[in-house]
Amino acid sequence: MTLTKAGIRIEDLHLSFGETKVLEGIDMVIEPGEFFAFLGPSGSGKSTLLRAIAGFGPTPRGRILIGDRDIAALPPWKRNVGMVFQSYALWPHMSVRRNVAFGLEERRMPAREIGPRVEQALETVGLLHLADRMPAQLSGGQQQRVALARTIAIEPQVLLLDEPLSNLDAALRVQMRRELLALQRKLGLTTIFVTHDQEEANTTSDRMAVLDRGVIQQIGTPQQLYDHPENAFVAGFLGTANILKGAMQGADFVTEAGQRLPVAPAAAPAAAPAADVNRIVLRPQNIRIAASGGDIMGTVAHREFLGSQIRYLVDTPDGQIIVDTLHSSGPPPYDEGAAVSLSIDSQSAPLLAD
Amino acid sequence: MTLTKAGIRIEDLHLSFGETKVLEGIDMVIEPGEFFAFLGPSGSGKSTLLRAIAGFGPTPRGRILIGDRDIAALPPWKRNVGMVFQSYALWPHMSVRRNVAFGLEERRMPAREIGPRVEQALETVGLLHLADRMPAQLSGGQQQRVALARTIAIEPQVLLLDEPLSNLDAALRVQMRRELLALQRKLGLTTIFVTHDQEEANTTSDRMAVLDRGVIQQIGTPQQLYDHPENAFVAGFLGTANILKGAMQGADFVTEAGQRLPVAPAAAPAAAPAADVNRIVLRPQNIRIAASGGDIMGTVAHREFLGSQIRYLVDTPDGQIIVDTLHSSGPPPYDEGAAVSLSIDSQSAPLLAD
Amino acid sequence: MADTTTPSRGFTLFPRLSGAAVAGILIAIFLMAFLVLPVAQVIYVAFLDARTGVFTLQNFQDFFNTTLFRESFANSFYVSAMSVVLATLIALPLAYITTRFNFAGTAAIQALGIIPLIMPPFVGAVAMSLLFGRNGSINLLLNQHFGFRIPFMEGLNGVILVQSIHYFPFILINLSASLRNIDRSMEEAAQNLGSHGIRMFRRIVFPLAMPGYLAGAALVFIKVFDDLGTPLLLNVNNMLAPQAYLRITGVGINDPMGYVISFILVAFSVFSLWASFLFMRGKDYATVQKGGGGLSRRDLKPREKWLAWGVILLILAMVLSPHIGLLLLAFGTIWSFSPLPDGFTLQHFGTIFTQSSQYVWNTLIYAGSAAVIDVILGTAIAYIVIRTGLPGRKWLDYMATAALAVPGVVLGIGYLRMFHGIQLPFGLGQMSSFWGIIIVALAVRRLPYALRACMAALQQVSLSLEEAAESLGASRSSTIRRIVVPLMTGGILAGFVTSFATAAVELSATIMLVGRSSDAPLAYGIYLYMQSPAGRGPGAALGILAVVIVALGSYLSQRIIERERARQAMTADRP
Amino acid sequence: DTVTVVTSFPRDLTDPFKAAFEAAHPGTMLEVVSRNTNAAVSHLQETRSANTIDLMWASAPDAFEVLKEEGLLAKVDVQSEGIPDQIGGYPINDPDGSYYGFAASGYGIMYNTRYVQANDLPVAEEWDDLKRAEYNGHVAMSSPSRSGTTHLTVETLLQGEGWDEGWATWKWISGNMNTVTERSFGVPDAVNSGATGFGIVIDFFGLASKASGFPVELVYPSVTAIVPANIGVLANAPNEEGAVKFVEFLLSPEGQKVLLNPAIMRLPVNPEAYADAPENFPNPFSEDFAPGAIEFDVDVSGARYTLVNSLFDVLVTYRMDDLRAAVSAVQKAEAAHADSGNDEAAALIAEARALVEAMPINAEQSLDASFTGAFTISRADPDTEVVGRQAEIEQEWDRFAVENYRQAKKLADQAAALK
Ligand SMILES: Nc1ncnc2c1ncn2[C@@H]1O[C@H](COP(=O)(O)OP(=O)(O)OP(=O)(O)O)[C@@H](O)[C@H]1O
Ligand SMILES: Nc1ncnc2c1ncn2[C@@H]1O[C@H](COP(=O)(O)OP(=O)(O)OP(=O)(O)O)[C@@H](O)[C@H]1O
Ligand SMILES: [Mg+2]
Ligand SMILES: [Mg+2]
Repeated sequence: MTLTKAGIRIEDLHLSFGETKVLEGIDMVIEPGEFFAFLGPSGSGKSTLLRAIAGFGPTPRGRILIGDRDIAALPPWKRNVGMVFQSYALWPHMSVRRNVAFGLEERRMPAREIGPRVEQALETVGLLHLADRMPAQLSGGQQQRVALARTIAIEPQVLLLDEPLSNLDAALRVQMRRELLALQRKLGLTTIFVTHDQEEANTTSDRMAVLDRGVIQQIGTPQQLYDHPENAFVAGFLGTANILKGAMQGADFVTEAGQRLPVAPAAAPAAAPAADVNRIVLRPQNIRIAASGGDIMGTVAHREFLGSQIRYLVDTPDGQIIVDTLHSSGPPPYDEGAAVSLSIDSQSAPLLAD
Repeated sequence: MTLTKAGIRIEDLHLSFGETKVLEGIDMVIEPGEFFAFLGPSGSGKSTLLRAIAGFGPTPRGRILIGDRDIAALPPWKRNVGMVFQSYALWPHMSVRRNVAFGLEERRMPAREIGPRVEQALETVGLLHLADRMPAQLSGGQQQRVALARTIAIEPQVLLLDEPLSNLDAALRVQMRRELLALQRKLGLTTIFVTHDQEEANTTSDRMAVLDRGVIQQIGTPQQLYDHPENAFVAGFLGTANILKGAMQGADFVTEAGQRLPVAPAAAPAAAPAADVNRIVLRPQNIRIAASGGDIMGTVAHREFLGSQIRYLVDTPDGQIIVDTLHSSGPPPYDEGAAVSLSIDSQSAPLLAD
Repeated sequence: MADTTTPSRGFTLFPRLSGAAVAGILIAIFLMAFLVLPVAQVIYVAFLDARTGVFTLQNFQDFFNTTLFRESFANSFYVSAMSVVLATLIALPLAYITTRFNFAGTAAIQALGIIPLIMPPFVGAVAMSLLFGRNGSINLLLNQHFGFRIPFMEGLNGVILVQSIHYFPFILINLSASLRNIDRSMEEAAQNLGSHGIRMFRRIVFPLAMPGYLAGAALVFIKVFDDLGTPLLLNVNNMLAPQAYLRITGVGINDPMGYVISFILVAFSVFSLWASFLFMRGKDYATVQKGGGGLSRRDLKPREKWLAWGVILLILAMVLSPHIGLLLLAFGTIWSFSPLPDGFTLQHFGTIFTQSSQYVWNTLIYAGSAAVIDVILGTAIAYIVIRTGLPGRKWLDYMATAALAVPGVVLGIGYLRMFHGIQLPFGLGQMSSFWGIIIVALAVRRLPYALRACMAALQQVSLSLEEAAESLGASRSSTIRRIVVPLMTGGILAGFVTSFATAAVELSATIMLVGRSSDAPLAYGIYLYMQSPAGRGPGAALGILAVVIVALGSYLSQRIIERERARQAMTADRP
Repeated sequence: DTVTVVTSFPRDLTDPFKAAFEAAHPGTMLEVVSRNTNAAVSHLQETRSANTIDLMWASAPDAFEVLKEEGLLAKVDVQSEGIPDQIGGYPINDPDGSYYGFAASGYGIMYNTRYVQANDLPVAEEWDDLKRAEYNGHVAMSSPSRSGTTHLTVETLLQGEGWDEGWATWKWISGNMNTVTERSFGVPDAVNSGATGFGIVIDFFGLASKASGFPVELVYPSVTAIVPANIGVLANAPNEEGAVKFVEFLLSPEGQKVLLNPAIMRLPVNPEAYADAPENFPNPFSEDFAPGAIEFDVDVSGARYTLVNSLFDVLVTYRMDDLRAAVSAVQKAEAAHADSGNDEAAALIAEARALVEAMPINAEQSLDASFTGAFTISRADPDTEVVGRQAEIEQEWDRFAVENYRQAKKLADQAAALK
């Protein structure tokens, strides 16, 4: 197998299940060796798009190129794309080891090479000790890891992962994510990753595409998307966001309740004139909460313990604003009902136009 | 159905699959109306324990009481515990609506009451518009929500959820989590929730149990566990933790590299004498990073963008230390390789003894 | 993988065909050559004016104008429908108890459940009438002690009784295979929502096993509709299939109505099949998808255990009674107008022992090879129909299933017409008298059985398991071989067992084709004995031999299914 | 050197002959292929292009007629001595020499002694006895269209009693039947197992059953058909010489003696063979055997062969239930008015009887070539114009039968209801 890095180009892809349109005009270019993520809410078409690349599901309209080759007409097994299924799809009649060896055997790899490769793949997902179990004897997360091992074992040219870590705990997820990244870098695999977890997308992917209802909302690096969302959907989907309505007045953004927030000129979307700007995105961690002395007064409506952070929902004249503060040991400083004052770091807050 | 709140008491529960011991001496009391979480790594026995409560899997040794009734000998359908399966287990031959109506029909509810109840449950999970689809026509996340709706529709005395939100995106997860909590509070359901996501566990559960390899490591409120972990496993599992080795010298903890960290007396585990303390848990967000002026010097080995936070891995004499800082828009201040200085807020850092 | 050139768009003599298309075409050719054409060669006279030989539909008009035929049609339909009902009542409890509970002797019960299919011709009828006939053991005893008789075997109800006892294994086998394929969590979810027992079975388990049930029920329906042996042996003439047979086989008779009826039988069978397709359309019953395994089995409480045994023994006693009769016949001396034979003897077995080893071997070879061909074709057709988009793929299924409606004689005569005079190479002689043609005939006649089982099995395998293999680089053929077929094992074995068991006692087509007595199978031997009064005992003994051989075969297959299932399932589920 | 014979005879018959023949002709093997008569004929018809069989050996004369018509039988020269031309009025050999009779069988009534005893029935000795009401539900026979020998029995009665009376007899007998079997062997099976009391069977079934130990007896009614069982050499026989050898062996005194084997029990066609016969063995050449035997007209029988079969099936076999209902109604009415002297009832009964006995066609029509042609397509004379189609005619008859039986039952019920 020649392991030339191959990019993926998708042009004007449309796909529907009978009457239901699921993908509508997808265009994207994924660079060779890139680690790319599809992010989007449940039912937005992520799995469908991924499956179309792998060659499953209804035949789409449009083009899919891997390298220079239009693969739209190829059967799945000629595409050399490895895929981890959202439903694992382990073969119940084969042991873990035989599940993982399958792809290698199909590639006519000599038996003596298969053994070590399988063990190595199982090692990577931390399941070597369960190699001789049947799938039905594994926990959900273990099954998911076998599905992952099965696919990475074949070191495909393109790796497609459909929520491969959704059933793993944080520590294991972080570890697996690192392993995956290392493997990807080592082999130069072009990888697409479907996830609903933005932290996962942020930490692993070079770039990502945000989908909603079968349409791409924005493509870019995680930080680009976080810092410069092009619309409210992206802003809200990538991390918690307070989106306040208002309008520009000179260099300031004035909220509906009259609060004046100074903003940087770069914050406005490139395409939209200042006059169209009508919303500002405030990230919870960029708002400071204090007993008094801030810009906006409010009362704590609700408090949540998130682990490393404490989240306050504060009722203000501009609506409920979410504020995150770092958690140090001990009881959090403000109780529900406490009067607080918020100071807002709006200098770099993104602005949105419709 | 009489909706008396019912507590759950588990006494010395052992369970094995043939030779494989999966649960070893589980003891716990879950209060009536409590929202309880099982947290633990993949394969730790969470699902197995949950299934044992619901009456599935091999017969365990030990006692399980709901209210005052020992249910260990009852068949599943007499237990009146609702369960959401990790694999959804939707019935492929029934539409979404009929899947949800099933439990109510089994309870011989009059047909005219079933309709509204089903719609309400589907409304709760935001899938009313897909009520007449078949399960095969739904995305993974949508299937998971149907499974949830199916169980909450019957308003069981005890609700068991096996990773019910693992396939949902953050926004939906937060929303579903709130709905679930509201429902739980409204009905006073005793709820057990299996998750590998500690944020989920933190924000929803009243108390939680951390499992590892079939043994309960610690039980307590989320903040108790976060702030006063009883062992390194719990400390590490609940959020990222830097665990530095060392020993107490008077009121200070001295790391192996000689760094002296002042600690509060309450930080040491209640049971262990100060002499046994040998590790300190430093939370990444409680360490401040600056160009200079801190306690510990180091260099940035790696940087990750987490969305609302930026995570630095800093090499120091005491090993690699993870530091989280809040992210505001713009490029992060320290690049990989930069020399930095860390100041540690060790006042409330938990101490561990073996 | 290196030479992945793009397909050239230039001129090609042969269009590029996928493997499935090639297989489809080969199967179509096979069915054409060994089913459609031979049968067409015989029944085309249905469309001819009997005297002038020109094409006409007059015969069909005559058919519909004839009261007797309309009555026969209604009778056949009634008998088929009622047989399905009765067969279901017999098969359901057996399938349910043996697949859902930890039950000692499950494999044995499942194997016993197939025995009714192995009803050797003629002897079975004698045994049945000795037990259930108007002056059979039961009625003699009833009459003696209570002064009344039960007309078990009289009229259409007799046909229904005998047919459902004979064919219920189709439902039992297919339903059991289907039940074993249901993911455990399906049923756990239902129990968790408060459902259990019969209700859960009706609402969750049974619908999920629907592909298997329907496969079996369709087989029973079509088979009973098309069956001529049982009504003829019970001397019921006013049903369609016996009418066709009587009109086709009379010596020197040249009545086109027989062929008209045959044609209508074929058309109606295809129609019924199509109706069952319509019923199944759009229903995705695949539940094996996450790597979870098999239906869970529950232990029975002591009281339930007694109940279950009671039900099972009652059913077994009923369905095995013909074979009990057969056994008495084989060991009995004279049995005439008395509840039991006058005496017992081993002599009949002695008689056959010296002569029958040839028959046994031939039977094993013929029925075994035919069943192997059937499961291969069945799997291939099932795959093509369910998983590919080949145009006209459903017709493979219709064609194969139409074989149910073709009377054995018609096929036999068709083969003689098609293949006689074709000289085979390697000194194998005439094609029509070559023993291989018997295998082909048996395979074609039993293909519907294997096909239905394979279809049901494939319907239950989730597509994502195949997709996973393909994404790992397994080609279609490799996916089929390594993933699809192993996951279908239960269904394939079910198909094998039914095909094998029924082929082992088939007579009507083989009696036309046996060229030498050294090529003859068991059923033929039984036929020979049963032509004379003195042969009744030895005939029954040979019948017993056939039953034992086939039962052993199916017991072994059962064991394999059970072992396979246990291997996949959770280890701790078993005691 | 192998002689291949296709036969419908059971092993019990073929095995002794095979052994005797091979002993008499060392080096010659007899290969026996067993098929029922229908299958054997179809097989020979279909494989005529490359025949592999030397001999056809079976009972039913009609099967040989079919083969002869189609040119499938060879005319060979067979040397035999001491065999008369006729037996019981029926010619033993085909006049054209296409096939030879080698044994004879008579038709008789076979009954199960236990059955008769248990049901307290008298033994029926004549066909007419079987018409009596006491035998209702106790009789079985096979359909003439299924069994050539049964056909001869039916035809014998039609010739002996005349068309209308003959049919009337058959209908009254059939009204007493509990079954009309599809296989001719089904009848002895039913009697042997006690499913039915009386069976109309070819004699060797009864004789062999009795010889095998079953509690059965056979009686010959005074009007009986004596039917030869035949053997014929096939056209293009691969081993014609061997075939002729076997036929000659069969007709030779040694061969004829084999027929007396208790499992075979067929009547030799060579009168001398009876010298060695066991006591009470029926001898068709003796004076007192079947004194009422008629002069059987083979031509009449042949001309309406299929028509008679079809008529029997339509009027009797397929309408068994209707016929039985009508017949038992008449029997009940007659019993009710046995000596009541009620004229009205007598008239109704007579009318009912006439309806049951009515035939859709008369003897003349049964021999009209333009009519019978509808039933015998392959053997029809191309010059005769044929009227109607078989299906059409049968539908007509069916309507006739159903209506008459229904009406007869109604009248009989009315009669029975009268005081
Ligand atoms: N077979 C089908 N028939 C009709 N609609 C379907 C079918 N399969 C999927 N859909 C619909 O297509 C849409 C996209 O589905 P897809 O599985 O791609 O979602 P997804 O983005 O992967 O969601 P998730 O995160 O929940 O897995 C959904 O609204 C789903 O209901
Ligand atoms: N049928 C079985 N036979 C043997 N071992 C089993 C069986 N089922 C589960 N196990 C083992 O039991 C252990 C606990 O499984 P369980 O499903 O409870 O894990 P879990 O905590 O739910 O993990 P996850 O988060 O991955 O779902 C695992 O190590 C698993 O491999
Ligand atoms: Mg998805
Ligand atoms: Mg689990």
